[in-house]
Amino acid sequence: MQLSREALIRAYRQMKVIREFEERLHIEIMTGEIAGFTHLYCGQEAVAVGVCEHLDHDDMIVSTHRGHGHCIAKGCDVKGMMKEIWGSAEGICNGKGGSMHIADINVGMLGANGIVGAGSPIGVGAALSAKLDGKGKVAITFSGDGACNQGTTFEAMNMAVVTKAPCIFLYENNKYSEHTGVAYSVGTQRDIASRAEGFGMKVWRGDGTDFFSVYDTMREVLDYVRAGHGPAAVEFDTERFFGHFEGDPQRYRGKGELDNIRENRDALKIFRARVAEAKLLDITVLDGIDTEVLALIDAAVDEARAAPRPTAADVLTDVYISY
Amino acid sequence: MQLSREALIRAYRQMKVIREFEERLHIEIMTGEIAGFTHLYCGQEAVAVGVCEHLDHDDMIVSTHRGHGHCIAKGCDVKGMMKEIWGSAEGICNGKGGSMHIADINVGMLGANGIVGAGSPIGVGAALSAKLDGKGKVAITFSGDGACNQGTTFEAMNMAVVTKAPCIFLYENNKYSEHTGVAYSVGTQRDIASRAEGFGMKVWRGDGTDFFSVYDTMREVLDYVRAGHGPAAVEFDTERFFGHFEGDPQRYRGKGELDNIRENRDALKIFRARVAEAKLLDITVLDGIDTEVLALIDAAVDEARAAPRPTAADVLTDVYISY
Amino acid sequence: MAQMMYREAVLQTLFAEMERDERVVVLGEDIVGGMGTAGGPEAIGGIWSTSVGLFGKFGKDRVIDTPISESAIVGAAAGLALAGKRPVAELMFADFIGVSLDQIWNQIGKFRYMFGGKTTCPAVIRMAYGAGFNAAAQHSQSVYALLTAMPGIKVVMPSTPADVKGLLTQAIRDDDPVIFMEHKALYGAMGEVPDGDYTIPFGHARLCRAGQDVTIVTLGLMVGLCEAVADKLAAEGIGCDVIDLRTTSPMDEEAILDSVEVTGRLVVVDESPPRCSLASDIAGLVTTRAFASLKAPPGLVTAPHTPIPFARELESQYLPSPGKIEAAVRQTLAWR
Amino acid sequence: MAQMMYREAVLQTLFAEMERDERVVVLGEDIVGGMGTAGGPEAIGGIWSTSVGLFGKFGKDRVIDTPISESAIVGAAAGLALAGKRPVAELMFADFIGVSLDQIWNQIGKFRYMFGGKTTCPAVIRMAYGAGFNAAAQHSQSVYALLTAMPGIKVVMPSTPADVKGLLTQAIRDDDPVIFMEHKALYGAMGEVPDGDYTIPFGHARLCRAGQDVTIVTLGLMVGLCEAVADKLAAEGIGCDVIDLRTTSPMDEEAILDSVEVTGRLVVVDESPPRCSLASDIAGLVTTRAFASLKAPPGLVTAPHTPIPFARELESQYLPSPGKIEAAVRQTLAWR
Ligand SMILES: Cc1ncc(C[n+]2csc(CCOP(=O)(O)OP(=O)(O)O)c2C)c(N)n1
Ligand SMILES: Cc1ncc(C[n+]2csc(CCOP(=O)(O)OP(=O)(O)O)c2C)c(N)n1
Ligand SMILES: [Mg+2]
Ligand SMILES: [Mg+2]
Repeated sequence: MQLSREALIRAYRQMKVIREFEERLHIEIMTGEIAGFTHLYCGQEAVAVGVCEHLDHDDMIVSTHRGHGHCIAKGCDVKGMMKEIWGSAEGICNGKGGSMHIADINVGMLGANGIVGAGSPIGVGAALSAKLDGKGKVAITFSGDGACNQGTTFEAMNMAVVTKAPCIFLYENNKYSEHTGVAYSVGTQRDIASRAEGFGMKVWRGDGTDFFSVYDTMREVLDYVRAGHGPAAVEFDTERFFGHFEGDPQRYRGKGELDNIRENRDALKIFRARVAEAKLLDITVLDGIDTEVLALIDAAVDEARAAPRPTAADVLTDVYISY
Repeated sequence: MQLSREALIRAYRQMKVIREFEERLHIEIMTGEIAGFTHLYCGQEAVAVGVCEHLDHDDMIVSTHRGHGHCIAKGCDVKGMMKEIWGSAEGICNGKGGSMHIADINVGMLGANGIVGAGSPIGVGAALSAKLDGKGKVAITFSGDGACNQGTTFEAMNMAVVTKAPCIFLYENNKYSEHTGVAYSVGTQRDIASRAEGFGMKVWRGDGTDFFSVYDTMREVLDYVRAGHGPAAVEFDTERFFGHFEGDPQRYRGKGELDNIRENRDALKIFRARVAEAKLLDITVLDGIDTEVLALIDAAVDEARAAPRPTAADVLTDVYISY
Repeated sequence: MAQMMYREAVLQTLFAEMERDERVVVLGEDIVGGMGTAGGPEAIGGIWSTSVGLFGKFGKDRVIDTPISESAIVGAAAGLALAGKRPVAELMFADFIGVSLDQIWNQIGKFRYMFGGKTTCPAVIRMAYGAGFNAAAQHSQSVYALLTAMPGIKVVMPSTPADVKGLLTQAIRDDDPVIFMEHKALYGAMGEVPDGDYTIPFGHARLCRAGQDVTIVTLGLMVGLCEAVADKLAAEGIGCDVIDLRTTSPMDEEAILDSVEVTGRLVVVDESPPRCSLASDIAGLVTTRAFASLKAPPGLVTAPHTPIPFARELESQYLPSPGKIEAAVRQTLAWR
Repeated sequence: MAQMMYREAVLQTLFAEMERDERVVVLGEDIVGGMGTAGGPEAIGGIWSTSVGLFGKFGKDRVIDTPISESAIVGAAAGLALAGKRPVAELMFADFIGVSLDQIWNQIGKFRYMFGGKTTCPAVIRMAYGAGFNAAAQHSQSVYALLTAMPGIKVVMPSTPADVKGLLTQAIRDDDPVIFMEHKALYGAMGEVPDGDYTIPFGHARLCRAGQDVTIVTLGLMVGLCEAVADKLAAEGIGCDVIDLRTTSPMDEEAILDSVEVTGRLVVVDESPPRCSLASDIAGLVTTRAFASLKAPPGLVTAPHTPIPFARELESQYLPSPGKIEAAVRQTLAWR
């Protein structure tokens, strides 16, 4: 916990932006105004932020269908994202991608992805590029406890080990893939890291609801990978606050499960408690950030709602660079 | 080594048939008479036979591009196979499949396969069928040290664990995938079994040039899987006597490597030595089998050469059952 | 006759066939739903609600919930089929043929031929396809042209609940591998479904509207759009044959050719992009086999050669619409 | 001008582009060959000998030998390209798009569009395709129709060593994803290759033979067969335009349409099965866009709707042959 005051504020702010972005989307989606499939990242904020606070724009990440948190943490424009989800022509992907396809190569965010498991090999490629550049940069691929069963994920791990790619396989174990529990779908029971270890990588584990656990773990992982030891894997135990997609009635949850995780496994509450306990920040500073963030999200929604819509001609552009 | 005299003779005979089938093909292919890509199994005979001697026609196997040995060991008709490789209309697949696509469902041989790694999921399906039937039958998928890097193989292992399918993932580690060494391509270095273990399976290892090692190991593996414990994996250390495909100059081999394995890692020599040492059989019995087998292979080649060729009309049949 | 939704027809047919034939096994992601959770099995029953209740009735060895491993799902179906079972595998979205194509194309579709006609592989692969939900480029595709191009698999595309029942029953009983494509936007469509057991043979198109002036060939979700256009034009005295292909492989070539021989004019309405598409396939068929009858260039109404965009305005522009279909019909009629 | 083999043109172009641009990286199975063996790296240099010597010259970070993991190979190419490199990945056989399709189709081909035109993905995927070696159903396919159907990827099919150089150079420098298809049976073909640096733009067909009577559209290995037929017919006074498409996506529609406007007769020669094929695509194009010019039904010479058989007699029957091409031309000419 050697974080500066600024770093602490930044981290909290990023988590709060993700949280409010999503809480707001959850409400807006119910009105029917937003189209498509939206998967909310709420509950996992500590992971995205605890990871990305270590990175700069030359480090690359590859994300998933549940990508808003990764995008925000890596520095994608929040208003551009909101506009994208609204399908505006001013969205970060001009309204062509939507929630599942947000990307911004300039900040090292190589794309959310609708195909579960597709990101891992892409991360290996990005890592091979970093290796070739020789500047100690890394690529991090985020995967869920469901995605870790896709063949591409396994191939990518072996390929990274063989090519000594500076790739970090980051597993966010939120215990569910859609409506199925990890205890069923991952043969090694709840343990994804041990399987990654079976591929010959060094692995780490951490608490994915605690920013400090993630941040400290990632420092070690990154030191190791940046030093040229090849790939590594890390698994964070985390929680998904909402359904798999918006509209999911979540009948697979246990009684009181959601209340419990909202109460005891809330990354923001935990951050506040730890900061208060260790007297790192005056808690009113965080309250101030909360107000700011809410205003940002309000503005983002207002702007998204008012932003220009794409036109018919836009369908035909952006397939190729040269036609 | 509680094998009866008959069982010993049978095992030796099967290995010898595979050996001579292949040694003969190696010669015939050089004449240009045989079309297509042929991958010879020579050197690995102890594996196919040590496995299949435990099985009956209701146990199923799924094979690879290097499938002749598995086919013969599982009971495919040797003459039909030779005719197939010759491309005759009387071949086991009517000349449509060739070396890489030999199958005979009636004997539980679910197909050689030209796509590396494709067999593993098929084996899981066959195993699920066996599980549903509830008669203690199993499915065995053969894979190489190269195939174990294909995503399908990994998916299949996890799926088998999750569904408790009576599937055995059998890895024949002949140390090469085409022209690449296993030390390079498998991230866990020469060890495939440990990776299978990472998927949550019990694993075994054995010497794939020694019939008795394979046979004894497989007894344990099969007892375990037939008892309903779910899948298992086994890795055999073995040797490939010929090139990857016929025509391969094998420049990747070390000096004296081939002579050494022919001398010290020959399944037939090892079998003879062990049988003689333990006085299990009079060695002249084996000599007699050798003569018989050579005659069988001669006859198979003669018949294949003389067998009727397919005709143009045959191209269009056998796509569907009902058109 | 019962009124039911398209999705209910899927579920009831699976149920009936599983009862009738114990070799029928279903597998796929979340088709039970709730496995390994506090809520327990059957919390869901498939994200399309097409397998609700099967697990409770037929048990875990015949209703197999799988990890997210599409190659292994299709491959397991292949193995089950080779071993004598009648698997019905579900790909949650047709777009996931991308991660499982080898098992469909190089395995299931080729066993029979490669093995000299000595084996069958009666696997059914169900998949939800099509656009209309703003699910963007990776969850909206209509992959039937790609699959139709592949020898050895039959491709079935029901457009009504009644056809779902007849065609899915046939698919499960068929001894050949079948891709069964269900349009996402049709799952909620209601229709009359005949009682009792029936099958619809493959390769027999359905004439939805009859007319003398133009032949409209279409399938899946597009059928309804074409019917609407035909009805509108009928009021003006323009008669359209609307042919619902029902299956694209085998395809009812005779129905198309017979109609064009009468009308001399062809419009194909196809939800996929234009290149090497079903639309061009049919245009090619008609031009080579009914050239003398053809009075005007065929009108091909397809999606453009682009991925599927997200925003509502873009997706609706991307898809064939009644307006575009009508325009194509009028243009064909206006020729010369 | 130098005489060289098709495979040498591949190798020399890779070499030249790797020297010119340090962002060019090649990867694939056994492209170094001998990794992890006593013989050591470069024992092989790719099973098609198209990468011999690259490893020694450019080192392991730019010449990456991979495990048998095609999805990861193509995916790694995707990641390299997004990160600013110019990857050239090799699929040993085109048939292996089965195990890697998602990365080609749903990833590489869609990034630019899905991301609103704000990124490029300049990945080249080379693959050896085609029949002629009795390699049977899983190692002989001509998958260009499937890939042409997919928006977002360009599909290139060189038929001569000179075109290999010009088109592969263009592919590597192109900012869009490119599938580069090399016919196995052409690797040993000799031809003149111009010296120095040149590119051939995509979407520009090559007129190999000129004539007034029939338009023959073809590509890849089939070009030579069509030229031979055209030469034979020329001796009889029958003139054929033989158009080598060079690229199927983008396709030079104008070259085809212009020719058919003159000849009024079309034959397409295509090594793939017939359904949703390039042959039907072109027939559809011509019928919709040059209907008035067309004097006879197009002749489509394709493989049948079957997997590719093994035996010599079967494979040679399966493939288009000069005899079948000639017959198609004569039939088109005889019409009416
Ligand atoms: C290849 C593929 N298969 C299935 C799906 C459907 N799907 C989308 S998300 C998801 C669950 C993913 O679970 P996990 O990896 O744990 O991520 P989480 O949703 O928990 O973030 C599934 C099955 C998909 N999009 N892609
Ligand atoms: C999907 C796929 N990738 C690549 C190949 C080409 N290929 C055929 S065999 C082979 C090597 C396989 O090695 P291994 O699994 O060790 O089997 P072995 O040849 O040693 O029996 C390769 C790369 C293929 N047939 N299929
Ligand atoms: Mg999850
Ligand atoms: Mg091997």
